[in-house]
Amino acid sequence: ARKGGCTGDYCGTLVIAGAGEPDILVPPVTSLSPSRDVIEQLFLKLADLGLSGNTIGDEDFQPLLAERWEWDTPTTLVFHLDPRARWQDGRAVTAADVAFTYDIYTDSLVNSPVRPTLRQIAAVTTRDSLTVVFRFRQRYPEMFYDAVYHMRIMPSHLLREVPRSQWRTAVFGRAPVGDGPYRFVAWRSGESLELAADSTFFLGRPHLRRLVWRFTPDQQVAVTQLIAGDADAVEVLITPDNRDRVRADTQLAIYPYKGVAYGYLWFNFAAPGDTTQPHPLFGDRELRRALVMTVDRGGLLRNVFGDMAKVPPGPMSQIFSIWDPETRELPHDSARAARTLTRLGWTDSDGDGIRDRDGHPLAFRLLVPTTSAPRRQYARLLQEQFRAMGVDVQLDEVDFSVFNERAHAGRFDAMLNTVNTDPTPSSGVPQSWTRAGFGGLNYGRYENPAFARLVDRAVTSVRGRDEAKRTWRAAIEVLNQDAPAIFLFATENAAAVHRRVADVRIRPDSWLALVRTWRIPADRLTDRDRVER
Amino acid sequence: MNVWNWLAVGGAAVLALVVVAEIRRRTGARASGRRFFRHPTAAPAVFVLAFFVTVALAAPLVTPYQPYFQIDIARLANHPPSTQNPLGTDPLSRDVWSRLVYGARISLGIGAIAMLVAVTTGVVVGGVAGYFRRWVDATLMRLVDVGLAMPRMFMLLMVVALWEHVPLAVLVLLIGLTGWFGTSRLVRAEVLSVREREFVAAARALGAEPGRVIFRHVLPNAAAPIIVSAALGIGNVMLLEAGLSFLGLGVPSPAPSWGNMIADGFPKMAVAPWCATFPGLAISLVVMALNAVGDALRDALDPRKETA
Amino acid sequence: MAAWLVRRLAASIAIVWAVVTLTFLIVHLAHGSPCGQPDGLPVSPAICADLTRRFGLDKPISTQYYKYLGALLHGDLGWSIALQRPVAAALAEALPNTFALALTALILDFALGVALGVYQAARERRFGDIALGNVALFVNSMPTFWLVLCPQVHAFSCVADFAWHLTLPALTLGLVGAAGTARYQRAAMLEVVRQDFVRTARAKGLRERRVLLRHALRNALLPLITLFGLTFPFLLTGAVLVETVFAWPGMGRLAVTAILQRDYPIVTAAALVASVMVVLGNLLADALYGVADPRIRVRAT
Amino acid sequence: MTSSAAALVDVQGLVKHFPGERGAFGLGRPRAVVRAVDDVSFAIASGQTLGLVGESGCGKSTVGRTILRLIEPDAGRVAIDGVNVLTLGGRELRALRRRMQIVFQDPYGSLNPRLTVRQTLAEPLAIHHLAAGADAGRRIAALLEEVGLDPGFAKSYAHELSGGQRQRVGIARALSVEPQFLVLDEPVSALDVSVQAQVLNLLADLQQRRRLTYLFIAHDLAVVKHVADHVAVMYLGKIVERAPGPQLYAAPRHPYTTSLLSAVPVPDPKAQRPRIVLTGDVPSPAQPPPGCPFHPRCPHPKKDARCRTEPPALREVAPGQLAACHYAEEPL
Amino acid sequence: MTEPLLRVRDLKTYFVTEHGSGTARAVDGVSFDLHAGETLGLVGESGCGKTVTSLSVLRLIPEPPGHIRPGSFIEFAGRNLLTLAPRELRAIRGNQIAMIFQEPMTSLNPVFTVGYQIAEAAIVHQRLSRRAARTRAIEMLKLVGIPDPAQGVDHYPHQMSGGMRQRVMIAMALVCHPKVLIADEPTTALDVTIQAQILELLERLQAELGMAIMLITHDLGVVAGSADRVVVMYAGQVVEQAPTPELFARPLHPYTEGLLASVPRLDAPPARARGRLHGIPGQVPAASDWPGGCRFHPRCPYAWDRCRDEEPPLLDAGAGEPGTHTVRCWLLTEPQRRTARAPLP
Ligand SMILES: Nc1ncnc2c1ncn2[C@@H]1O[C@H](COP(=O)(O)OP(=O)(O)OP(=O)(O)O)[C@@H](O)[C@H]1O
Ligand SMILES: Nc1ncnc2c1ncn2[C@@H]1O[C@H](COP(=O)(O)OP(=O)(O)OP(=O)(O)O)[C@@H](O)[C@H]1O
Ligand SMILES: [Mg+2]
Ligand SMILES: [Mg+2]
Repeated sequence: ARKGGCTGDYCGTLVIAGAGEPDILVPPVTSLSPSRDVIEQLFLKLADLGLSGNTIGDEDFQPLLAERWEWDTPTTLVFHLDPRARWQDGRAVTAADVAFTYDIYTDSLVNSPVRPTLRQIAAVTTRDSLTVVFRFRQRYPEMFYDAVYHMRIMPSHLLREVPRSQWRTAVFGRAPVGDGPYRFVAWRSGESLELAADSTFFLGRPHLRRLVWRFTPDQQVAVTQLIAGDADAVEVLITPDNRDRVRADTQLAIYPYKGVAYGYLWFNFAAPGDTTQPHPLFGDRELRRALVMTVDRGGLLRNVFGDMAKVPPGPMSQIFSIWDPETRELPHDSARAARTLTRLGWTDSDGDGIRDRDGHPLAFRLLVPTTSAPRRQYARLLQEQFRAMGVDVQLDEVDFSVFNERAHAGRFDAMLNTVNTDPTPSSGVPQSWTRAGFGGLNYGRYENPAFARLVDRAVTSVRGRDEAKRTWRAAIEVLNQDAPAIFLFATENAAAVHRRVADVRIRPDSWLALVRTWRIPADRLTDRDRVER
Repeated sequence: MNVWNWLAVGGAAVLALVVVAEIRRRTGARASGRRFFRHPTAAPAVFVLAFFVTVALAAPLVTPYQPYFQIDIARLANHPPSTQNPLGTDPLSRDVWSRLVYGARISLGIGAIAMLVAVTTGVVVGGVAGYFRRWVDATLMRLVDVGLAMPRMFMLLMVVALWEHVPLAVLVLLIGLTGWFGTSRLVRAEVLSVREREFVAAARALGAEPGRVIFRHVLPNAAAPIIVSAALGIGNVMLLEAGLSFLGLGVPSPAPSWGNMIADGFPKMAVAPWCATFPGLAISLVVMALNAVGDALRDALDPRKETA
Repeated sequence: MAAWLVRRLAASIAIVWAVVTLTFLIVHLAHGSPCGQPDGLPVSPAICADLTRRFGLDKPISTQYYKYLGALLHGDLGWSIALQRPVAAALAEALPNTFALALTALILDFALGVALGVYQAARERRFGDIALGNVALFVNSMPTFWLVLCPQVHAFSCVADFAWHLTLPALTLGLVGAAGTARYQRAAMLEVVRQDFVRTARAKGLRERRVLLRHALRNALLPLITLFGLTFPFLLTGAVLVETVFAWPGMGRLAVTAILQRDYPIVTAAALVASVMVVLGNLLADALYGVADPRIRVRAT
Repeated sequence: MTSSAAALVDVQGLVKHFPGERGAFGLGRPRAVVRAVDDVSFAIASGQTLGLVGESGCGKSTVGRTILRLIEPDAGRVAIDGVNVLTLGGRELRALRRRMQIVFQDPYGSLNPRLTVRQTLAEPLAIHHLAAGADAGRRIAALLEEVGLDPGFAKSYAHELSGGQRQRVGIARALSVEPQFLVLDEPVSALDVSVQAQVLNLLADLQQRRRLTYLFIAHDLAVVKHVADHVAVMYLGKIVERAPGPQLYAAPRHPYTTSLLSAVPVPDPKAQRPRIVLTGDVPSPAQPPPGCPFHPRCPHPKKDARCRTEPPALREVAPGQLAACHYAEEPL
Repeated sequence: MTEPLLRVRDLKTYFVTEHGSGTARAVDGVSFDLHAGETLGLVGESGCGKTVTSLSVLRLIPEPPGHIRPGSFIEFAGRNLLTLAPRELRAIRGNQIAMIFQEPMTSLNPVFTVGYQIAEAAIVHQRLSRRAARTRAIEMLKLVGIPDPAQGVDHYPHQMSGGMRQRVMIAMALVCHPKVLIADEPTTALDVTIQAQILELLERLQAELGMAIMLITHDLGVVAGSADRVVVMYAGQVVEQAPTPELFARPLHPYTEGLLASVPRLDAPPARARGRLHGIPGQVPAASDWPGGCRFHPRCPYAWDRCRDEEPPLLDAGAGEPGTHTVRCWLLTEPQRRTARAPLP
């Protein structure tokens, strides 16, 4: 790098290191978080969540594409688009784009992952080129959230011709044209992806001139690159080891924020690969409960995460407002677990250390993605804890894509899953733990009508936050007694960012949501910042 | 680690020393034996191998824990070496020394068995091709060409990754079956040259049948490069297994192999370097020893080296 | 000469064809569904059927095979499921990276290896020889990815540019290679140095340097050509571990990722590239032999 | 001495052509056919020695080996005591091998380095079920004694022996099956003169004691003169002259024989012999010259166009003496 | 007598074998002179130290394992070669003293043209240009009788036959017109007819160029035909040394005698032709353990106690000038013992 180059307030370059690479930069068809991070800078929502994280009502939401909105009726929401908004090819963003976007998101051929969350919206129509009207089927607490949070507006003039079944392979997805603060520059597979600030962005020119994602094999390497100075930011440190390494480096600052992820061992209620049959082991509620009680979740958590996570009292991340440590769960009680197993007929009759019944050993395979170090560690710890209980667990450690494919196809006995949640449980929990998620995200095919009823009530008909919380807690306690999973951890996040970056603000649900306001003061620029392209 | 374990380790070291001395004494009478130990690192190399084989065989005596036993996951994870855990504990609070010793069984076992498979196949194919020549030779060697045209690692990865749940035995077999191409070339060349030597003609002139000619005259004299390549091959297999494990496709957890120990310890390198360092050193040491033994064998089995 | 070349090429093509067929079989015998998406999202049955049709997976394997070969003959390597782009494009991106890495490593490997080997041979059994020999043995005995740990631990502070990122993996590959090459070269040198013509050269009153570097080395390089022919393709496709550890976006990593992700078109294409490289390496070695060894050169013409 | 009834060994029209090998990887162009042995005939009476001489590469060893069927000939007939060796099946051939044996030139290459002398000698006994156990031990000791080696050598490996000792072991191995006929393929060429003398003496003694028949292959005419009753001279795969020893040495008829004899250095500084120095090298048997194969180097003053075009037949030019030269009647 | 060109005195070249079997005293006190223009034959059986002697002269002994013992002395044109600086030694090698070897097949470098290899010495010693060197190489090839030298100069060794290669070796050795040519068994690997060609060539070249030749061979016939004087070696020592006619007429050392009697002779009278040869019993001992006393005594038909106990010096046989015929044998002091045994006919 030579001296000179870029100087001033709009020069910074932020290199973000992290494991994982986007699949495709088309908002409706991707749910990978690396994709979402990039997409966030390219495509705008109508409005976005505020720093409070409140999803109920519309008071805490910030305008983005829509400069303002009003309620015509309790179920009719009218957005007025910002006339300054432009696609990066120069076209104006119009109401038609919004209607088109809704159409795409709800198309069954496109099959967007967020389609279920839009089911309460009856229609989206345009009133004029800058006015859009959302009509809801019913009134409920998070209706505004549903209207704005899930959809990123797409350029209809560029995408209308793409057949709906081919959105997942659209060429656009590797060279997108957006309307956000950054525009796409380059994507080198397996290596890096680069965005450049759109200096004419209508909500204000971003201070950081370039955003570069550097893809690393895992989080460990990402932190190493950060410490080596090859990168400026890492989204999450995950383990105390990483945190301590970062802490030791005076160039780096740590920004803690609430985690959106929780992880659990998921029992498959159906036979692997055959959803019509119950699972030979996990169809048995008593057995599942015994397995849950076998595991010392606190010990495991301390081993893997130290103090950087908590044991969740159910399927929830720390960002949820319903997080309640008082929720009733099955205890860690290996003696009781052993008694239960014995009572169920599972005893070690042949002395090989593994319990068996009718000549079948008590054994199952655990599906783990190789890409996640914490989950691999959990898998090994669990393996040993189960072995001590006389349960033989073999690990299927597979690549992430294979993990997902098998999970979706139900080809597993048990799997170690992690979920990145929305800011609210309202759509995520039903999709993962009720019949609504069958064939969808409910890979384990758990269902319990009592639980489903409670959840439905919590989502649609409660009044006020307290009642919501109470209802949710009741629902989760029902779930916990059924032991469909072993809830292992809910993360606590800490991002690490180079100290020359100022004004770092992180919104827990999406850490780079506010990156356009981050800046590197002119006097702290390094060669990397100054370099001309 | 208790007193008895320490004593057992010492015993193993002494035994290894005795083995070296004994081998030296027994082979000292022969010129090849003297040539072998003339190699500067031959004796230490034999010692290293003997030591690892001994502790591996006597694993329960020299180790305080079972290899998969998690001592205390909350408090004893990632502990640096101490008298209790001479090589420290790993992230799962397992004793690295115990795993290393039990891992020796697996790693050395894989190396030896896979090599045996490879060498056997290679000798048979190469011997057949070299002895029968003509179309048999041509066909087999084309096959070998194809085998050599595919990087071994790549081939293994493909099979192991695409067919799920590959049991250890099959993995070993696969490693062996992808490793004989070079050997068969070597054997063939050697057989072709040995069968032209006059003592082979003499044996045939005496009325020896083909079997006797091959097994008594041709193969024993073609053995030197085969033995050498086998010694080197064991090391290669161990490195290969380590590589596979590193990519998550080697010996499955919780069984310890040096390869998967490194792979598991690798991400913890910054905070718990002992987890990957010791198995890494063990591999390096053993492979180095095998290489040294291979080199020394090369000298020992090559009578031309006598005048050197 | 022309006839020889034609025969060689025919044999080479046959080998490549065999490798591709083998890979195709292995891959298709283990074939899963293409409907799994990298993000694991449910794929609607309509799309799944569409994909199946597009990849021809509903046809019998023989039909698929002929189709694949046919496409291959037209230079069409297929479409990567995981990368969502033409396989050729992915290869075109990875190959230059790999070439850069392999070439750097190769130069390092042979320059250093040959120099060390010659030096060791010249000082046979003296301190320099034995010390270097043991160092080489040690480096050669390390798992490559293990060697990598050192730079990983001691974070290097540096500018993030291509040249620098090339340095570490190339250094690793080159060093490990050089350690092996040096041992090889030393043995070859010692073999040659004992030969009569070296004595002849000395008897002529040549300087030792000229004897070693001109008379002996020229001959000792011949066996190294074989090694070169073997190393060249290995560096291109076999540097799987190093590329993975250093996250170097080359062929090796592409292949491994594809294997792990069950991205069959890339896997088959990578096998194709690998075998082509091996065959090319052999051809190259033979050609070099011809250049370097007059005994072969004259026979071939 | 063409195929006489008394002959133990009778070779008729022996031909062996080696196909040219292909080059690297079996893909190169096949090289020209080597006519290693091209219509060779001779017979050896029981108890006699035929010396076969010629320059390197002229096909002497190939003759010896095809007779024993260590190499399969392309054409011809080889009879041992009337039995055609070339038509025998595997089992019969192995049985016949008790009657004919071979001793090789290279004392280093002809013994299996992995076997002790005892094992080497025990093998033929085992193959032909001649002796086992203590009996074999006694026979081995006797054999060693017979070839002039201390029975203590039985424990030694080949590399522990000197060249002469190895050659003796090779001879003992050949003798172990009590053959009638020995092919001696340059048995002394690799030995020092003093040792050579010992081995030659040994061979002579054995021949007398056991009434052996020898085909003695050599390139040293002096040695052959010393051991052979009859001598055949080969040039490029063909016999160019054949005669009883004394006759051949006294009056060679073929110019090649004459030049060969004159080229042999004699350890006597006073000997004033006319030395004929041939020009040029031995041509390759892969591209033999047309006509008389010797014509390019022939020093005969009458050499003419006929020599270049018409191959001379091997014919009787004096009683008992055959030569293949158009001008054999006018020797140099 | 004139001053010798090359004077070797008490040359001892030992090899230290690495595995404890001791020191091989390959050459153990060899002395001889080589005069300008003469041909000196050096004969002896395999392993008696002929090659090591010749290599020692040019200090081409591989070190380790070999070394020339202090006290040895090799004088060439008034200078001791053994104490010369490497640089000065190189100026002599290939320039003043040249050497050809036994194996023409392996003594030429396969990867260079013969022309280059011939010219190289001239390039190094006489600083010839490439062109001039090539012209010189062609001249040399013509000199040694290679047909079509202008073409042959660009050939590689493998394109030539054994005889041609040996000619190339000779051309290479003679390119700088050395004063001494050491020929170590130059014809052993060749057929007799080719051997005759090469010997003839050497004779002719010696007549033309006038160099001294040290002809090493195990073939007494070759020596008889080519050498002016003969040195017979046994077990690392000179055992007899005499002008050629004298040696063959009056061999005094029992070893020389035995050698002569071992050779089957083409000129033997027919009566003797198929009789027994009189070989020397036993075999040459290993260089690492020569017998004490006279080294030949275990194989000697005349040996008595003194031979076992006392090593004989080189004794003058008293023919012509002193030093003309010397023999290392006690028989010279007690000639009656020879007739008493009369082992040879
Ligand atoms: N196995 C073989 N394949 C091809 N050619 C061969 C083979 N064996 C011998 N030849 C060729 O046949 C010819 C005669 O060889 P042979 O060994 O019989 O000669 P020779 O007279 O015994 O020579 P020498 O004195 O060198 O032993 C030579 O040109 C040789 O190259
Ligand atoms: N490099 C060496 N290392 C050890 N010993 C050697 C070496 N070179 C020669 N010798 C020993 O020196 C002795 C003399 O060898 P030399 O080569 O001079 O014999 P030679 O008379 O030339 O025999 P030949 O006729 O076989 O060439 C031999 O006994 C040999 O063992
Ligand atoms: Mg022969
Ligand atoms: Mg010699």
